[in-house]
Amino acid sequence: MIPAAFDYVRPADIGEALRILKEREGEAKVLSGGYSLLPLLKLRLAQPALLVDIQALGGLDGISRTDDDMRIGARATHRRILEDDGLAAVLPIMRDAAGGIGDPQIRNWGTIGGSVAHADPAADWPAVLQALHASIVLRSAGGERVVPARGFFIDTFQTGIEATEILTEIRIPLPAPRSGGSYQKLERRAGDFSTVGAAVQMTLGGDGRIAQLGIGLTAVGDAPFAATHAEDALRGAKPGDEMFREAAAAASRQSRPADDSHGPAEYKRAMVTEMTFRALRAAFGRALA
Amino acid sequence: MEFSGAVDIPATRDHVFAFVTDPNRVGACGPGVESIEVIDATHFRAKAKVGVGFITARFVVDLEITEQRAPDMAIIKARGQAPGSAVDALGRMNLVDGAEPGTTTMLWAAEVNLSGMLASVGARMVEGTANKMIGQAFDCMRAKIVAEG
Amino acid sequence: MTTETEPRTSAAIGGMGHSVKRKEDPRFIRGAGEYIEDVVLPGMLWMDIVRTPYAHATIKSIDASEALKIPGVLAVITGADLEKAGLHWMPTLAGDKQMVLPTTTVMYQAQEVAAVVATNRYAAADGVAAVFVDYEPLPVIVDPHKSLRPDAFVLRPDRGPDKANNHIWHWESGDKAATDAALAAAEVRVSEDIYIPRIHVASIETCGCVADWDAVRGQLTLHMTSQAPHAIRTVLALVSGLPEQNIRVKTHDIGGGFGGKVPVYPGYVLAVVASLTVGKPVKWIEDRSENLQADSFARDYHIHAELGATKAGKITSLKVKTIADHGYTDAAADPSKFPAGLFNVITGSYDFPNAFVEVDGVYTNKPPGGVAYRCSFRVTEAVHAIEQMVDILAHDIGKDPAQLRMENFIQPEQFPYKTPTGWEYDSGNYGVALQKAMDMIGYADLRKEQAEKRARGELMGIGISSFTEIVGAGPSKDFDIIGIKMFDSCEIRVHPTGKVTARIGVQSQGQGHETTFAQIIAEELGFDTDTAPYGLGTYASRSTPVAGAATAMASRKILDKARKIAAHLLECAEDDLDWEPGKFTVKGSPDRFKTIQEISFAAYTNHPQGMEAGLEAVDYYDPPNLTFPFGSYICVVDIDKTTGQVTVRRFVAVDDCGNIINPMIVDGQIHGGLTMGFAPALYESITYDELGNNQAGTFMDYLLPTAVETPRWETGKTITPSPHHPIGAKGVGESATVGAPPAIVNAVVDAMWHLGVRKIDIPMTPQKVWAILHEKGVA
Amino acid sequence: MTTQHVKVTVNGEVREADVEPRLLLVHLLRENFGLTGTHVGCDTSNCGACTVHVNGMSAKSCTMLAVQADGAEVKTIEGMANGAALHPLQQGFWDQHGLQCGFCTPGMIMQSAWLLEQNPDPSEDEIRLGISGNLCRCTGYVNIVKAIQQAAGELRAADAAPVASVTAS
Repeated sequence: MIPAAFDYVRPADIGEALRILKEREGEAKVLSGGYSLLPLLKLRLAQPALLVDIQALGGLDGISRTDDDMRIGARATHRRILEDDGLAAVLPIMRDAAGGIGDPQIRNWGTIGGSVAHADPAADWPAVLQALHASIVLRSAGGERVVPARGFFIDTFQTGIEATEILTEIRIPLPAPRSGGSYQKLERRAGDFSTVGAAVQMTLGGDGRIAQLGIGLTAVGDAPFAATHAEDALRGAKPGDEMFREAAAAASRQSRPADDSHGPAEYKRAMVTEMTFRALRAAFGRALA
Repeated sequence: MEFSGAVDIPATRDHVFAFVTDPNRVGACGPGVESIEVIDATHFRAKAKVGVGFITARFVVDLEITEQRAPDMAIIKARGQAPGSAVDALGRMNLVDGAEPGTTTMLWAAEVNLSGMLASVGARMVEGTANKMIGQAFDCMRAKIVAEG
Repeated sequence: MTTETEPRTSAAIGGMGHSVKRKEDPRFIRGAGEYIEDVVLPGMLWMDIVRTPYAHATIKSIDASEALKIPGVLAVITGADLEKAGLHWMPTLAGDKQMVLPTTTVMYQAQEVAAVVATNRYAAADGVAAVFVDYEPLPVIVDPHKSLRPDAFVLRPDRGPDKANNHIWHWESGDKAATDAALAAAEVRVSEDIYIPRIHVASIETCGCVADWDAVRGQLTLHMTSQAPHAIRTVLALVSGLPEQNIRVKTHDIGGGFGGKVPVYPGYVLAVVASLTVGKPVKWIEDRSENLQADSFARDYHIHAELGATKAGKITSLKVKTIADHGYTDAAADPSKFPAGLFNVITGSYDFPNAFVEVDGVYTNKPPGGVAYRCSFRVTEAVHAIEQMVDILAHDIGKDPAQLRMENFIQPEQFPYKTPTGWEYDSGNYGVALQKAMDMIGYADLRKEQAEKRARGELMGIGISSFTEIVGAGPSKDFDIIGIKMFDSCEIRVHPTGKVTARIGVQSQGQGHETTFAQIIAEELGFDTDTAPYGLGTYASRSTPVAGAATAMASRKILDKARKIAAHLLECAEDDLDWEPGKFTVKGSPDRFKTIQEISFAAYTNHPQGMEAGLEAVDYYDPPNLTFPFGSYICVVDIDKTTGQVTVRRFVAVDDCGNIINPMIVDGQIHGGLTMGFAPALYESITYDELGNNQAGTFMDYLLPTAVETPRWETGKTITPSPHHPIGAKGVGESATVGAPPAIVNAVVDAMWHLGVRKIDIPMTPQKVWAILHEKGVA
Repeated sequence: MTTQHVKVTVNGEVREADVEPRLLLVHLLRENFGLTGTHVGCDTSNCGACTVHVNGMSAKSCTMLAVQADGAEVKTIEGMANGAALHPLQQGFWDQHGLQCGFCTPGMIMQSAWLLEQNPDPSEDEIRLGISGNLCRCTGYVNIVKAIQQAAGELRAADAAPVASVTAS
């Protein structure tokens, strides 16, 4: 499999990259790790005229903490996220998700920004960012804008990124005390895309009830989405298996899976229930710990 | 894959029928259509760039109105070919008077078959995408007919 | 029968029974193997192939004008071009015919439609994308049952008015009347439909070749990755009209074959045509999607089996009716007299008098089927059926499946044993192998654990498979492929310095022939060797049973002559000499001896008067019978009720492949075979939608197991030498692929039997298992 | 067609080529540089036969462009042995019969080498997860795991040995 021809540039700084994107608006495609994009280029399902490789752009691959949030550079690889103990201590869900993506080589090179911008409905990060109420930082020649992850994923392979923008950072609000999260992924085999993935981030209030909650689902809609019905059912509720089961069923009802080689829609809906239940339980366990 | 639906259009059946059987007018509503070539009254060839997000394929689409009865119904056959992939569609459209005088309800049904590479590797995104494209096409037709007045 | 043997030779000689490290490995571990894609010839061009998106369509026109404008694109070859030279059809090994390129109609998705020749692979790929083919789609048949209906359209009108339907052949074996009578009289009858889907060998190296036509010498050299270079040469000669001696087929290192590199694919012929057309070497390497969509497939057997037995569990009869889906042409590589291969070995390891098997081959709009997947000629399909049927019978009458097998096995004293479908099993000792497997896995304790778990609502299952394989095709009275007898040969030449060259007729695809054939010679003669190929190819695990025997027999001819020379050198009678690997010693005088090296030198310098100089021999081995390796496998699975996921917790494999040449290599073959049995049981299958689109055209959907899922295989051996084989060996490369799937299926069914589940077809995907559990109200 | 100049340090040696931007790294290595030990098995980054190290990280060279590797250090199977002395992983694969057809072996060895750099004493589970991006069709992985375990032991022993004795050997 051979890609169709394209041009390639590797700008040295973000200003240059943004200038090129502006000049070649609509023809240029940002290249990060390449593990999502290259298979599509080789299948000739994508034929951009120009690839803008952002590997030389400095300062985009760090993981840092501010008073309010965790900031993950768009070029942070899955492996870097997997191995960051500080991040895992605050947001163990990030380690859950990073460890399940692809295989070691893919984790070495694939980046969170690349995956988020690519917006494959079966990719794991988008659902996790729904659960975490994360924000996405987009830079253009005109400046920077910060958009919520909820609403960012418009459709299959479509996001709110403009053709002249580069995704530079993911921001995740620091969880309050008594918080926990979990990502539960069902795959057919190691390294496979998710059949279903469920991301849950939960914060318990002083009364032991669920104070804050986010649930994101992978691979059961045209785009990853937040299971808002389940969230509504649980917010303010007393956590427990029965409640979790009900909420998981609500998540399942809200999902819109398609039949494919991972299974028929009926199976996937049942798996949404199961994976969401597991994630709720695990998140609750972590919130208590 | 089978799709169907109904669209209410604030125009007469004659007007709607004339629009949807005129390639130069309806053509622009085809998903990703870049050019239309009219071969004869019932045969057209379109070039279209179809896809989702940045995933696209360029198709050469041959269209044929295989049956028509103005201003009630028409059947259109389409065959699109791209390297390694092909799409075949059979669309049937029935026009009935709408609830309001001077309006039309278009009842449509389409059978879409995808062959080749897209069907093999793209199955998980095809149905949703096709559904959306069809929806967009009808929205477009409605808007254009309204705009024509 | 024994369970272990002491090597007869020293470790320094490294004959049979030694785990000699492989001679071929140093090049592989350094990245210095030479696979087909590594072959680069001066001036070499690249070919890429235009393929149809439609599974069945008329070609209205092909427009190559845009492709020819692309820099680097030199030629586009279509079916019309081939038709002018009569090259558009070629014979298959099964006596059917296959298109090289279609002239009017494409028959399956991804079939070759045109070939683009260019100066490099990137330009060739661009050329492929620029060829515009105008198709008119036709109706598609993917279901062989529909294909057999009287109102079905005829897929292959080219076969003429006499064969105006989609039925290819009918084949049967056994006594129908006696079987019907026995079934009618049976106290217990069990019947099931068992489907074995299409699967693909998917060796990690895809197929490809470099065709090199030398117009000056009139010589065609085809470099390729093929298990059967000689069959390829014959087909090329038939298609091209070139005399066979002007065609040289050169194989290189083969990156896995498993049967998928036996057939002649259109791409090979196209590369040859391209080289003839442009006068330069042309390379064609298929990509993975082409490999998964267009190469020949295995299995696709729709089996209906019925078993009769007494209430006590004594099997009395078996009747099997099967539809074999061969795609649009029968391109199977079975021996010509066996269109359904050795499928009638389906009576398995059991002693009962009545059996009848029939198989019907059918055309559909799919690529050619019927090639092996690491299995001898449909034996996997047979074992899959009988081993499941035996388990179902056991469950139905409430008897432990191990016990039922023990009570029905052919007993050791019954060998040679004539089966009701005509095979003569040379040897076997099935009960001992099963008992060993049960002991290794702790069978009784597992059954206890299962009962406890079941009481708690957990799903755990234990599955057994006690298979009999049949390998070593074969005796030339029965076995040929397009007329070529399936004997194999070995030519051994001992050089004056005591170095040995052996030329054998089989092609290694990773089994370590360079090593094991050297070991046979070491065993027989006491020295190390190098080998090079000549013969019909490796399929059906026939290397050791046939070429290995030839090697031993040629060695023995050499030994006979060596003895004469030794007697001459030691000035004694031949009868006064004792042989041990490596030297002849005068009886009673341990200090009077000649080493094989000394004898080798003398063979050229000091041989007896009147004896021809040199030390060499050729043997064409025509086996008197096949060999019948066997084994018993036990598998333990746990099923996650909520997701339908099956986990193989343990898997014990006890194999009996007779005398073992290299234990390390044998274990490696078994591990690999088990994994290729595990894969289709749980993961792999090629399915088609109703338009004939292949739904598993990349490794994203055709799921080869990784190291994570693959069970940690536990292996054991029993040794029952083949009585008619010169070294008592049988062949082992495929046994595990044959034996493993039913053990896994039986374990999964065993886990769910109490819920009313009688059977489940492979692959047992989570969604399939979940759907069953859901239907039973458990998930 | 436009070409771009790339300069890559392969197995310690600086190599240069003018390439189309779409050229895959694996083709640069195999066809421009003649390093055919790196193989292509699947095209969709599933099989790992094309695994090499780029800047010390294991990568699938069929899913990377040559131009992306411009300026990088690349290590391939051809760079693993030190003259006649095999790398412990190469020795391990040979000793433990960790290969049959040998086609996946270079990628498998390169991925294992990266794994052992990250984790010198992996458990069997960690080894199996560590090579989950590399498919083998022949061996059933049992002997591959053993080969990696053998090499891990050898590499640890070499690390633990006093420096003097290493240089003396």
